[in-house]
Amino acid sequence: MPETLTETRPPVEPPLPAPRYRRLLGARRELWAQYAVLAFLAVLVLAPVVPTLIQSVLDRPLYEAGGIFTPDNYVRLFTEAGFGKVVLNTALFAVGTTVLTLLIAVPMAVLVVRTKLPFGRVFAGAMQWPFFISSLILGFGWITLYGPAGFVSTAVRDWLGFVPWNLYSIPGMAITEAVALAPIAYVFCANALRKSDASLESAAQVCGARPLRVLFTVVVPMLRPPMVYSSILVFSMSVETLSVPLLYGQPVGISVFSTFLYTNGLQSIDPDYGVLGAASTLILLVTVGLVAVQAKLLKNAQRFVSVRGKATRPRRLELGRLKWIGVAAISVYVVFGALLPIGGLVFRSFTKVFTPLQNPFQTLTTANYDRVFGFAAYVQSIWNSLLVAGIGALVVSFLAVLAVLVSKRSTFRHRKLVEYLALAPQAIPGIIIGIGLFWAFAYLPFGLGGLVQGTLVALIIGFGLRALPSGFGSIAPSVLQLGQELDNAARVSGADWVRTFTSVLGRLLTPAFAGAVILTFVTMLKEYSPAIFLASADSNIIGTTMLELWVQGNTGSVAALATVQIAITAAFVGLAGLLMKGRTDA
Amino acid sequence: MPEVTVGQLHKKFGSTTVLREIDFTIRDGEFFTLLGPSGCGKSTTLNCIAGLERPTGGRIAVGDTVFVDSAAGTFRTPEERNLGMVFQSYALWPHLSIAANLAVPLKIRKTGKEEQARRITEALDKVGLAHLKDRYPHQLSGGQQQRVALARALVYSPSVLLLDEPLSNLDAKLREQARAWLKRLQTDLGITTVYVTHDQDEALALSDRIAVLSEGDLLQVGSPHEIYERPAAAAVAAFVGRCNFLRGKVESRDGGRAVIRLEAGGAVVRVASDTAVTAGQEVTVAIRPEKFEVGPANRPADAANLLRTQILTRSYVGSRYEYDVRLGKQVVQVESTEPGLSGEVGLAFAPESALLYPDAALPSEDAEELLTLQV
Amino acid sequence: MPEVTVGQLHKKFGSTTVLREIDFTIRDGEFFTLLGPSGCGKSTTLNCIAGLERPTGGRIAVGDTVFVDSAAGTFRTPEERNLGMVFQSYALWPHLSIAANLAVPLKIRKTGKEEQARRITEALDKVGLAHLKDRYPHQLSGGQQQRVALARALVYSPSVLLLDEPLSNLDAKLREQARAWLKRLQTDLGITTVYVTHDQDEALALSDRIAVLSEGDLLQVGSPHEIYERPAAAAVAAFVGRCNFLRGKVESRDGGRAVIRLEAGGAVVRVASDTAVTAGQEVTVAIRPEKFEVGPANRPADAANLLRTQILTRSYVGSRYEYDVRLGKQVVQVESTEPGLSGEVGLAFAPESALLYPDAALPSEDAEELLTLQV
Amino acid sequence: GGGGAAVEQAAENPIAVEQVPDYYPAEYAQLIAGSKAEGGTLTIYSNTDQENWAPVFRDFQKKYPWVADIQANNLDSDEVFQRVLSEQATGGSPADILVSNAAQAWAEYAQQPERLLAYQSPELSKLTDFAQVLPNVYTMATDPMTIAYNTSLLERAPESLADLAAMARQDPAKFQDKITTRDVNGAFGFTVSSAFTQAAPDSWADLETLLPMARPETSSGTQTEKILAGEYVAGFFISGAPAYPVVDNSGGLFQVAFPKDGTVVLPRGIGITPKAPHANTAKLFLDFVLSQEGQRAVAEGGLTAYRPDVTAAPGLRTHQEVVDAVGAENVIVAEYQLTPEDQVKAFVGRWDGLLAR
Ligand SMILES: Nc1ncnc2c1ncn2[C@@H]1O[C@H](COP(=O)(O)OP(=O)(O)OP(=O)(O)O)[C@@H](O)[C@H]1O
Ligand SMILES: Nc1ncnc2c1ncn2[C@@H]1O[C@H](COP(=O)(O)OP(=O)(O)OP(=O)(O)O)[C@@H](O)[C@H]1O
Ligand SMILES: [Mg+2]
Ligand SMILES: [Mg+2]
Repeated sequence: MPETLTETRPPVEPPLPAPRYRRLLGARRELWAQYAVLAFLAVLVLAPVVPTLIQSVLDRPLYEAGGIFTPDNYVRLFTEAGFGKVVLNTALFAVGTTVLTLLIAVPMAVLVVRTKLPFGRVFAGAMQWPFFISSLILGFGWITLYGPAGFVSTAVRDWLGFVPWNLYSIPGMAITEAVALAPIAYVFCANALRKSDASLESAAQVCGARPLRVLFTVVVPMLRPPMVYSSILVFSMSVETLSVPLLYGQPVGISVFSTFLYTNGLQSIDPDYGVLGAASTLILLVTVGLVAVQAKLLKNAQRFVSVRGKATRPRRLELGRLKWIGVAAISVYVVFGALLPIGGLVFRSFTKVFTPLQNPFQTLTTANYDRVFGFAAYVQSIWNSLLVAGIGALVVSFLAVLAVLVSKRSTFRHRKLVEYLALAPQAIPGIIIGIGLFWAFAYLPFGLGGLVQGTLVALIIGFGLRALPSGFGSIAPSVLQLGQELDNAARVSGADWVRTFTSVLGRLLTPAFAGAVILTFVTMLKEYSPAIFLASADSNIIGTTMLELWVQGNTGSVAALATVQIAITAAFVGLAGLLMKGRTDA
Repeated sequence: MPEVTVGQLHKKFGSTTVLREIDFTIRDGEFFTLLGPSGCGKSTTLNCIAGLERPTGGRIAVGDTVFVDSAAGTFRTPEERNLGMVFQSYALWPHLSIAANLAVPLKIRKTGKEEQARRITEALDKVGLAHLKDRYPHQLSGGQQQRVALARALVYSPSVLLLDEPLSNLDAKLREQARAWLKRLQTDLGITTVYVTHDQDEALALSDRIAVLSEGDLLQVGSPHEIYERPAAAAVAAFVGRCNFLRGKVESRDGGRAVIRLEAGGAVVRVASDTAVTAGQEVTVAIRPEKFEVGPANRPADAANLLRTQILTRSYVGSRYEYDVRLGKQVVQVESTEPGLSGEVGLAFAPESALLYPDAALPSEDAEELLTLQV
Repeated sequence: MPEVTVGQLHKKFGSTTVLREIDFTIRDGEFFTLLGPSGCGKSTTLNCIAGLERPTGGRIAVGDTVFVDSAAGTFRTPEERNLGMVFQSYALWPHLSIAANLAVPLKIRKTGKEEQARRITEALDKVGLAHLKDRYPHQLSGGQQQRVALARALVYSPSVLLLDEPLSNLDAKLREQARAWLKRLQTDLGITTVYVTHDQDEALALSDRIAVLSEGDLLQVGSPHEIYERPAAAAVAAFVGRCNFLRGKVESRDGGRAVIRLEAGGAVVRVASDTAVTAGQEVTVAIRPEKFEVGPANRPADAANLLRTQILTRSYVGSRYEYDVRLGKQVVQVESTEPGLSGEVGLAFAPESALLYPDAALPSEDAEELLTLQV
Repeated sequence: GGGGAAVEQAAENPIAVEQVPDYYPAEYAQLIAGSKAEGGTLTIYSNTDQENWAPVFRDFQKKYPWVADIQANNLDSDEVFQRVLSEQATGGSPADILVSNAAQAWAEYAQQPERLLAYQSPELSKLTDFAQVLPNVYTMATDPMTIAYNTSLLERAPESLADLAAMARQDPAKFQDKITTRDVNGAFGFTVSSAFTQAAPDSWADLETLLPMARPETSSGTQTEKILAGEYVAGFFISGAPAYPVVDNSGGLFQVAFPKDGTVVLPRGIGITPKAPHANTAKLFLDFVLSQEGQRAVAEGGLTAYRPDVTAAPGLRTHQEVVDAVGAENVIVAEYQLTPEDQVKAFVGRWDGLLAR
């Protein structure tokens, strides 16, 4: 039975001893690390939520002593004049936005990823531009073009005698918001499409299906998971977005949840914090509910994944003449949706006044920039934005990596909880994060709050919290692409959990990390809603300064700042793109 | 080198039980294989030994160091077990050169520089790849990667070597050669080895002993020869080597033989059996294709057991022929060196060369469907 | 049913040539296999026939309808070719039930409702899965999915059936049974079939004829028996069935035989060869493991060619044993039914049972490394 | 918006360094000494824009050079108070001075005791009657509510609300949805609008014409921009401060007029917090802002100075201009008093009822 028929055994090496790892209070260090992550996330996420919940059942502002618990706020909220209308508007707006977003994103994703398209690469990039601009800026841009007295509108009026659209309406708001959010849905669908097994389409073709048929019988149905996921995301984003409803809706009396919060919270004659809390809680509930819905819709997701055999090279479908329709559609989206408005904005920033009634070239000026760069406070706000976005992006991405590793790559008992916590902020509107954190800081022990309150740290925390989910979302897939066996191998060869990811696999995580940094940087650079409560004179950021300037009527400077912000974003993304390319080639 | 003892190993994922009371002992220096169809729990068992999975119950020890003992609540993490492991996908770290890959476990063990260098070259020599030490994994062929993975598992001369389907990513041809090579290497090193595969040829060819698993149960542990010639259960016979299963009813016994009327074709056969079967009992007769002796259909039936069949298809398998023949509605597989058979043939077999299983055991649903004729 | 003619087929991807002047004709109703190592161009060939790839040059016709003719510039898109194809990943549409999957091609062909129903049940019956028509792909086992894929390819009774490694996702055991089943099905239907695999056993067992590809070249087309017994090139011998390659130098010729001194071990052997080899020429002698006759080392050498070797390892492969023996620095594989061999043995072989190749052809780098001993 | 400075540069503002006017009390020296002791920092919570502050700070620091660091938090009009209250509630607030033009919020804030530092400014005698809008709350500047209009769409300047209404009646199509006013749900809008209707009750008639054609906006910025763009033909109750620079920039395209039937003037209140960390400096600042030098700086910053002895000049706006334009009797100074809940509801109800939405 022993098969050693030739006795040529080399001297057996002495086995090296297994490495020893110190334990803290009997627990391995990875456990400490994992609990630390959990605790940190828990605190971070609960900080804004808890005060909001408390406020919602308190009969007076949190800061006034002797508050009594009462349901009155909810009663008042629901009996509030026109609250029903607000809910209805919000629903219409959110649903409209979601539908439009999908209508834009899905076909484009299919066209760009799955079919032979002229300038395919260009479009792939262009599709994502709107994402880099805050919908505040996009809103401005759109008004200057498509508003009742916008350039395009007046042009059209001169031509047709009337303007066939009305921007200041729920559809108008929805379209603008949809254009701003489409990139998100697009990215989800595009990734799914890139992953999908090409032989599914080949099979359809061999069965006799023409390209269009292939698209509709095979490609599109497979997109359900990304569609569901992104629509949930878009829906909750449009429920909480402030800028577009404020710019479009307010004048014509269309108020939605966010404007309701804004006017009742910040602007009203005497702000009713109770109602504010109640409304916030309501939004929280809605968004949380949505997440549940999503889970339900994606229950048997296997129905949308195919058995993968040997990796099949994706083959792009040849649409023939139809492709030009696609090209046209995408061009319209990119040009009219993003390019023109941004162009208009940039142009605006170089003129004193910008109106169809007067040739803007008469009033060319750099005064707007002089003002922006002339006042320390404004320059400061640009630096602040850079600081917040820069530091924030690094910190958040790092945190996200940790969260992903714990939730996806450990045997930690509470790993699912970690994931939920990391994704939870998605369901917390920015304003609420602002208000909530404001109180949270106020209640920090030993006046620690005083140190944080109104400083950049506060903003980094607030914005970071907002950006955490997208960071997590961008890292998780690339970590999951690293075979589990890679870390198993490290474990078996003697690295403990911590060491596995610090020394052995660290380098493999860097691309994912870098990707997350870019994404979070961009999101944090354009973020502003939490700052409305968290910022102070010396911690103003581009977003708040823009609002401020806008309120004062320095629209030119607003445009100038917007231009600066876009420039920064473009530069950063471009640079990062180059670096990343360098990486992946290596 | 120590021996590996696995006792009452039990593993649940959530509510589904994946391993049920697995017991076996791997002798020092033995090449021990876990064999079973996909999903039967092989990798889980191996991962429990490696410490990558935490068993729900049971005990695992190497020599006298206890790795897991659910009773005593002891559990050693993988990094504390000092084992070598090779994964199906090799799991080489793509960002590290071959040498660097091998260096990692040594660095972790704080080995001196030259000691490191020595061990690395030695390990790479063993697998005949010393000349590629500065390449990166993606610059190697599958076969070479697989050997590097092995070298990385050996470089710190662990006490036990664990292999999870290390060959299954190689293409058919290379797999055979790699198999023979691996066998020689292990024989030379004499390191205790636990090997996981679902390929029975591999298992037979490589192993000193084989443990056959099925749906979380340990069916049989034995030498390849035992497993093949005296499978303890129909499932084993079905999985190891090809085997025909003929259902039937016991009519009577004479001496050490049972007289059985077969369902398919209705012939009466005699099968040697030590297991006590009683008249009227449902049984399964298992016969391997090469145990049949093919001859003319019209032959004095008294000689031995004889089945009348028609030839369906013939396939050439290199130096031998495989025939699918029809027995009633069932397909029976027969091996023969005769190329030209066709039409009616008689299959003879000796009572001793057939196996008898009391339960009406049958192959998988899939196999069942594949072996019954529609027309 | 028509025959498939492939002429001067040529395919480049960018600058790399993947297929070089491939020529073959598949007879009506034939089971034709494209065999070759991974990356040799099998799938590409198949895709060219299916229309999924556009050949850079050459001509493909089924019967008298021309699919591609680079000269005439004709090209039919896949959907215009009315072929049936099964992919390695089965490519079942996961969001559609089995019945719905089969319905798609019929709907495209505007078949009536009851006609559809009839064909679907029929096709599913053929593969024995009629009872699962309402399930979704993910609710089926791999084997079942594979058969559904086949049913979908057959449901619109295409003129030719194309299969790209349809079995390679099944686990070893099931693959064997599915193989036999597939063979029977094809014989029943008698549909012209083109089959792609890198598994030589599969190719041998299934095919009426095999085309062996290597790196884009067509090496040999022939029946399994021809391919196995008279491989046209060393590469073929190496790839189909196991084979030992012994390098040597021609010393002289006597009659139809060449006298060759082997590099490994230095023995002189006689090999029958019709190919003209001249003294002093480098050659390779190829001998299959089962062609050796194992006996005591000290035996009258005059009898036949005799190689003196030591046994390295033995493996049991079910009813037979495989020995690795050492000849000089080289490992030679031998098959024998004798269990107990060890130490010095002599391998005898008849001049006719060895093959002679003028070029010093050798197996892949990998195989080379695996077959030379370090010590 | 203090773009004004950007256009016509006002003359240098002469500052008497560390010199206070002779009518200041003798003990004022101690105040100055005390301020020096406080280490030259000052924190202001205001809803006033950096550009408006810039000249004020410049000159204040020129006058009292040791005040090196002035932090002016720019907050939303009521946020000023919410912020300071919540900070006081949760351990001290850094704020020394509060500046806001939110009359209601001021009133509500000041109605509780202990919320302002009691201080009598020596400048009070030199100022107009509305210099002190509440006990210890002084007027830093005034802001006239104008009718702003787009000259390319409106051939002649509307004299008054009545005039505008008349135009609207003549050509409703032209004015429908093309008039803007301030949203009265917001503090600012409410204050000015209600002040106007209280002072000129019979103007409701005109409002009944105008409001159905009007769209409420939440910020002056939006209003001026949209009037400029031609989205609105005209707007009333447009805050002067932001409007002036647009007038200067627009090259005549955008103009403002003070309604003759009543120009609401909204005082910008300034007060010192009770536990001000730098109480002395705060007092110096308060007095400076009210002083002639200070008012001059205020005007230079783009706000409207109301101190009689500050005279208008290019780039310097004064309250006197308004008075001259519409006559003292038609100047309505919004009062800092808390309107009861029900009155607010009633007014907002009536107003919004008239709006087209
Ligand atoms: N993490 C897990 N959670 C739930 N079920 C699991 C998990 N890992 C494995 N299983 C289940 O346990 C069973 C055994 O898995 P295991 O990987 O050990 O099978 P295997 O014998 O290795 O199969 P293969 O040959 O395909 O690797 C399978 O049914 C599998 O679905
Ligand atoms: N779209 C493509 N672009 C570039 N190279 C390709 C493409 N498709 C195939 N190749 C190359 O052509 C060669 C043959 O590919 P093919 O898929 O035909 O091999 P194969 O014989 O099917 O291998 P396998 O058995 O792994 O499927 C491979 O080297 C492959 O890298
Ligand atoms: Mg496994
Ligand atoms: Mg292939």
